[in-house]
Amino acid sequence: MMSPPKKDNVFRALDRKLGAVAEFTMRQYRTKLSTWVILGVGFIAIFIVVLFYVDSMQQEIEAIDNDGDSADWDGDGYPTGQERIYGTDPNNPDSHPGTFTPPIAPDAPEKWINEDDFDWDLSARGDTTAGYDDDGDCRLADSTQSQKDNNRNNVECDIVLDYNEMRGEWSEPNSDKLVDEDPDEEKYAKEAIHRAFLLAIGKMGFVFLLGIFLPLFLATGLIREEMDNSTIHFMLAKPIARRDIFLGRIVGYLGIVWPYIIGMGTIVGIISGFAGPGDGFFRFADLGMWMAIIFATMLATLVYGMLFCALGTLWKRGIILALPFAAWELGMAILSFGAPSASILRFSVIGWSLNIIDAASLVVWPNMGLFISMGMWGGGAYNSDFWGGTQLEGAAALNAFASDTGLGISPIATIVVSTLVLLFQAAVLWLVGSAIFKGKEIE
Amino acid sequence: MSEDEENSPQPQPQPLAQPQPIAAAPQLPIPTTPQPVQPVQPVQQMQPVQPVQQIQPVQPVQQIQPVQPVQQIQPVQPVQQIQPVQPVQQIHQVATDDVQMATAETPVTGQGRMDTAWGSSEGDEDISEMASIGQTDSGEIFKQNYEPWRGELNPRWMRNWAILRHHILGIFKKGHRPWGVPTRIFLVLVFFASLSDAALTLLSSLIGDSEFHSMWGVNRDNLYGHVLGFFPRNVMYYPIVAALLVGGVISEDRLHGTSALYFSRPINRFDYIGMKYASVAFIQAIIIILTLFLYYLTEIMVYGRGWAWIVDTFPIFLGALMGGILLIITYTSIGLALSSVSKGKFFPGIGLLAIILGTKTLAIIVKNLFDREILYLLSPYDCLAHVGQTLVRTQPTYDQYSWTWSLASLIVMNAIALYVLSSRVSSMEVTRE
Amino acid sequence: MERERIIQTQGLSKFYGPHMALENLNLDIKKGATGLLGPNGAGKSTFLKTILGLIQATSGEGTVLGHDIRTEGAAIRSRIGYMPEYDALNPDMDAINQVRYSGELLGMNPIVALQRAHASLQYVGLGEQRYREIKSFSTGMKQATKLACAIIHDPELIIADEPSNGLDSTAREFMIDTLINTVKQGDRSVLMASHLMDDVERVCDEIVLLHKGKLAAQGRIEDLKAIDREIEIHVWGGASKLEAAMIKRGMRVRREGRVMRIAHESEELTSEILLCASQVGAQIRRMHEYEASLEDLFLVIMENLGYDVKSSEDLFKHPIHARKVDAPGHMGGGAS
Amino acid sequence: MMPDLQQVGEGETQQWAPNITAPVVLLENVSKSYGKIHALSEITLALSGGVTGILGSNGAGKSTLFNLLMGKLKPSSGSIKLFGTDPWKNPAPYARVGFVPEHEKMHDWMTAHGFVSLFARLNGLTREEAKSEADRVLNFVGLSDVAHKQLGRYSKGMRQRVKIAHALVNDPELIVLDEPLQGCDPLARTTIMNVIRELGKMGRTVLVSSHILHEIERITEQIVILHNGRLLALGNLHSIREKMDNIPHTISIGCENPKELAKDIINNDAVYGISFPSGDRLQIQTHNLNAVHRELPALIVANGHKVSSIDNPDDDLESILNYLTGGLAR
Repeated sequence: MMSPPKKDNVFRALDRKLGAVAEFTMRQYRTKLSTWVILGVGFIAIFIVVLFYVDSMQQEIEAIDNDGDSADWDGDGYPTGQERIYGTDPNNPDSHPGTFTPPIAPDAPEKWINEDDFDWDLSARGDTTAGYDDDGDCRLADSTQSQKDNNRNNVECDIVLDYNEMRGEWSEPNSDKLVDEDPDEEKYAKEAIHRAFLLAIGKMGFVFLLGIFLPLFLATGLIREEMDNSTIHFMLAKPIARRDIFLGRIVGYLGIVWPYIIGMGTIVGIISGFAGPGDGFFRFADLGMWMAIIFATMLATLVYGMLFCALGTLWKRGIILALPFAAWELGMAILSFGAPSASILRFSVIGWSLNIIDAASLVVWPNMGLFISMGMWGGGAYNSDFWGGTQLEGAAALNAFASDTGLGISPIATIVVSTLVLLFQAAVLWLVGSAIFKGKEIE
Repeated sequence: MSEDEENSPQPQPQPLAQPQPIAAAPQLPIPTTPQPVQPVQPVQQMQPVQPVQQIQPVQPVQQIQPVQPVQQIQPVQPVQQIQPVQPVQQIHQVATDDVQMATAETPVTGQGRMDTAWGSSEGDEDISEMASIGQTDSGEIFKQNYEPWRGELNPRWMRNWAILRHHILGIFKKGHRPWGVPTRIFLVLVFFASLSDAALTLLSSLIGDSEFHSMWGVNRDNLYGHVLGFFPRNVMYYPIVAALLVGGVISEDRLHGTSALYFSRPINRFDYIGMKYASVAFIQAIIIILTLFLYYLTEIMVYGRGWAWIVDTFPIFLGALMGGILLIITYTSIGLALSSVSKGKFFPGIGLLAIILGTKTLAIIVKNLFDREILYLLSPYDCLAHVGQTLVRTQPTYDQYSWTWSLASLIVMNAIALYVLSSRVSSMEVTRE
Repeated sequence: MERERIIQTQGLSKFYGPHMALENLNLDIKKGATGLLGPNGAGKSTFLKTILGLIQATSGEGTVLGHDIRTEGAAIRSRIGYMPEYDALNPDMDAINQVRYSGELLGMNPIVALQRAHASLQYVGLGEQRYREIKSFSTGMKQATKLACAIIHDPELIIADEPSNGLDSTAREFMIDTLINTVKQGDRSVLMASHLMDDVERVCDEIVLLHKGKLAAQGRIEDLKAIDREIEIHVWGGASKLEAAMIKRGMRVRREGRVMRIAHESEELTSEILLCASQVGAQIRRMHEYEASLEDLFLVIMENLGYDVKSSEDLFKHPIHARKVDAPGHMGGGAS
Repeated sequence: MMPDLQQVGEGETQQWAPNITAPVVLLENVSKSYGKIHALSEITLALSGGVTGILGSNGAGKSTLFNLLMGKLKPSSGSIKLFGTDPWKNPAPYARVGFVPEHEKMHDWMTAHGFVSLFARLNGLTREEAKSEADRVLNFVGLSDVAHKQLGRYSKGMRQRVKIAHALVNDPELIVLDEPLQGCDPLARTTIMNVIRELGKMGRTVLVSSHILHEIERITEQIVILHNGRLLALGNLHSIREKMDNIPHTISIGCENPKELAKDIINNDAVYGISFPSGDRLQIQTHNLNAVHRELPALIVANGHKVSSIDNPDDDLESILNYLTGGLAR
């Protein structure tokens, strides 16, 4: 009376039990107010940061005359830098290039601000020299050889960059006097803030905040709430293995969380791509970073989802069990900024997830370390700012959020290894969680 | 429908219909002493003997009147008008006493003799009364006595007072709203911790060290600090106190259905919200405001401050008081709004902490990354601090921004919270569709 | 004797958007016990909420105990006792305190409320258990506590929503007895919504039957019942033969398993039944005049409204897909 | 690791080993205790086909029994077999089981149709099949016109009917109904009772529990009585009553002339007591109900008595339960 059942392909098969559980879970989330509250809070939190990022990108950063040569100390109308180039005495009002024949017109002081920007080959690694004296005040003809070569590397007017393999970082640049001493703050700061923002929002915003709190609030109750509401009875009385219920619930949860993360990442990525500094109208190079951030967050939500769902299954107050984990992961996240190679990080989830982002940042911005030390050096201490440092704006923030991968292997390998480890963690937690669920007596 | 269930006395037509008791099928346990006594007898659950003190003490005079009981003892007849008193069980009481007296001859304890003596000395009237009504139905057993009650119900303020009392007294003793034990312990701890500045003031007066006193005595910074400042209080104490308190206040009514208990009584939604709000705020006030008073009082007492000093410092004190009140109002509004949108007691508590601490964290990130201040607008705590600093006139943290923005932000937060609260409470159900 | 009316409505209607919950309801409920019946979703809850003054009727008016339901909701609610269908008790409180608090919420002062709480708990049979926490209570005890909460202020009208639902037979019996006692001895009115017709029949004299927000029937139970006389017999062995024999003798027989009902047409019916039984050798274990119950009444009314009882034929009318996939083939599953 | 693609409901701890001859439900010496509390002790039971009423007061162990059957609890000792397979950690047998839990909570946000089709899909149907199945069962329980309303807006009885619909969606062999009639209106109640009865007649195994003994009596005569976790009796309720021969049976006969009838009846050996509670009523005490009833019609007809009613007042579930549980399960 009935046609023989169609042969099941994978899709028809998935359309049944597992698919049904996953679809059910997604629809359940959609109808819950708390889901939207949590997702909305995440959205608002991320977007407040984005707002400030965009604002800071629009802001003018005041150009500082780091070496003080735009000032006209003697009041003859010629900035110090111009006088120095022409060999007149900057402190003598009677000595200025206007006395030359033909007289040389005085430069506008602005010309002597940010006039000696960085000229570093950022692909360098190991002992190398860089830098070019754009304004020519180092290469003055009347300077002696030793004046031109303070760092005694037998190259006039250069900067020695020394990469310390042991510590894995660049040591303080050893510069000849008056080389690259008046960098363009705005150019550096925007780039640095942009990078710092990407790293900060990727690591703290996405991987930590979204990656832990979304699972904490959404996944802990996946099984537990059903058990508490005793609605699980309906599902358990059907021919579906509890392991599959567990998996189906997680898949449904990911069906809500992953699109959310991808959407958020894409939107923030596009905004930052347009708003970010650079010559082009869009920073295509950063897309790699955003892919890494989204990918790392997806993996983090997967692993934490499994973990918190298992904890929720284990005990009625699973969220109490989950909170110490969240605290531990926060500690690990903070630790990873300072000591990315600490072996204790290998026992966390966030350590591996952040590794992916760090590795991606090294791929996208290959000379991150040099870039940071450039900003920390900031042109030498000739005209220190108010606090006595020469650090450029943004360098400290970038320094705080950037870190090495910590595995000691190439960035691509780091991404692969971290991904595999996270997937392995997820699989183990799935087995553990479904074993707990399977052995649970439910009244 | 199989129509052929034949003469088999078994009702089930299908072959496997009968349960098959397998090997170890149990013997039918036949009760050894069957008791075909009238089984449907709810009597034993009822206490026929009413404790004397339960009798309405309202108009005891009328109870002696022998006439009324006679017409009331008719057990079947529905009493037309409710009699002000209920002599029914009064009579009944006498009757049972009498029966007990007659049958209980065995006990020879002193107590028994006393009972007998008591019964005989005062029994004359009762027996005569019994006799007069006994003809109607002396053998009547009252399973249940419906006790009418003719008291007056107090007006609205009394009902509201009941809600308030129920919630506040629950902190101190059993029988009222059951607050969790951790909550109560934490409240006590915070109360004493909040008294630490009063204690240190006391200590400084005992030592007589003026430097010590300048650290802990009453001054602008310390008054501000008592309410809003100092690290453990602003992050740990008061937000957690608020979180613990608001947790289940409304959400548990929803969870347990006890909202029906309120709304099926003459309590309107406004009173319900208002009293819940007031009780939560009051408990917080005990901790924050009361300790502030005690602190101020300690200073006056132990240093013998005169009127001049009081007049000098009173504006500061008032400022701190206002700050505290603002704090209580804000935390309560936000917390109750969260409580009204959820069903458990964890979500509102964690949510309140997340709002207070989360906005702070977010603002710190923004400050570090972009060097912009948004705390004074975003975080409830920092808004309060900003306004509080202005009220107490201490050194403001956000001196480049006007405190009115913070105040406006506070008002917006409260308004949103109260709107959520009222709209959610007005949709709470009594019955279910 | 005209008894006083406690609930009256005229043209009461309530719409939720386009959905009509109550339509033009004219009710007249008198003092005493009244059953509020209706199939699931008939609008009983809406009706109860309306007369409690908790929701505003779209149109129409009504009074409860002389108070207008549109304006005097609070006054109504302080004179009635409402016993909700769902759990409405704080599981962490003692029964005595819960009941006392419910009295205080009405405006009783705490001392009086405590006395009344003792009395009402005693009355509902929880005298011994009143100091126990409610979470340790069984369903029956919870229901009793809810009733105690409702009667603490000795209301003139008790509205009980499904008071006996989910109770085992002991508790149910007691709940029904208590309600009867409240009406008979206490001279109070009870409006009882229930699906258990036996209980309604025992407690109530009158019923109101709602259907889709409209009044389907109202009146005394006895008056409403059809007087279709039948003899019901329970047969042990040889039921089919007996049935055949009786039909042969011209009796009208309805049969359900071992139970048969025969239309009571002649005075000699019982003798004829016994004669048939003796001929075919069937045992008649029971034989009595069958009295229509409230449940029959309900079904008849619903049948008149176009709803009937379904049978398994309706269930298996259409092909069933489930058979295809239900179990491994060797279990008889697989293809149907 | 892969999801159950074959839809055979493979066993997780043991292979699916069907045994067609095995009883549908088989419990052997099953005990279940929580700490000190013995919820069930030494239950042995085999059921195949037909409707069985599970009786017992609150706390008698009915819910524990159902939870054990549905694999939610692990028996402390003994073995449970559904279709010859242990259900603990093994969902395979549920392909042929429908279960109506007692709990009232449901997914309030779902529509009835969504709810039923979800569980049809969990039974291994595809989306389309599940939809048509859901239509079928919802139509049957009389909810098709409100099938797309949210469950949260349903009344208790409607929810109960949705639960029953969801249990019937896979056309189960074994149907377990825990308090199925709670909150249903008489129409639904009668429909559900009819269906239970008819499913039983079709050879399906149906387990029903209810607090309301009349309902059980209307559905089935085959009962299992649990009390304090023990099995007190099982089988046909009339047979059980007859086995309780230390409690005399009473037959109450209403007739015009009871004294005359008594004279005729006293000759029957099985009768050992006769009383006249009222002028038109005769009560016979006997140990052998069968023997008396076999003679009774002929005797009445032969002697021309006018009998208006015959009754066995203590041959009903309530009395049996009462006798067996010593008056505790009234």
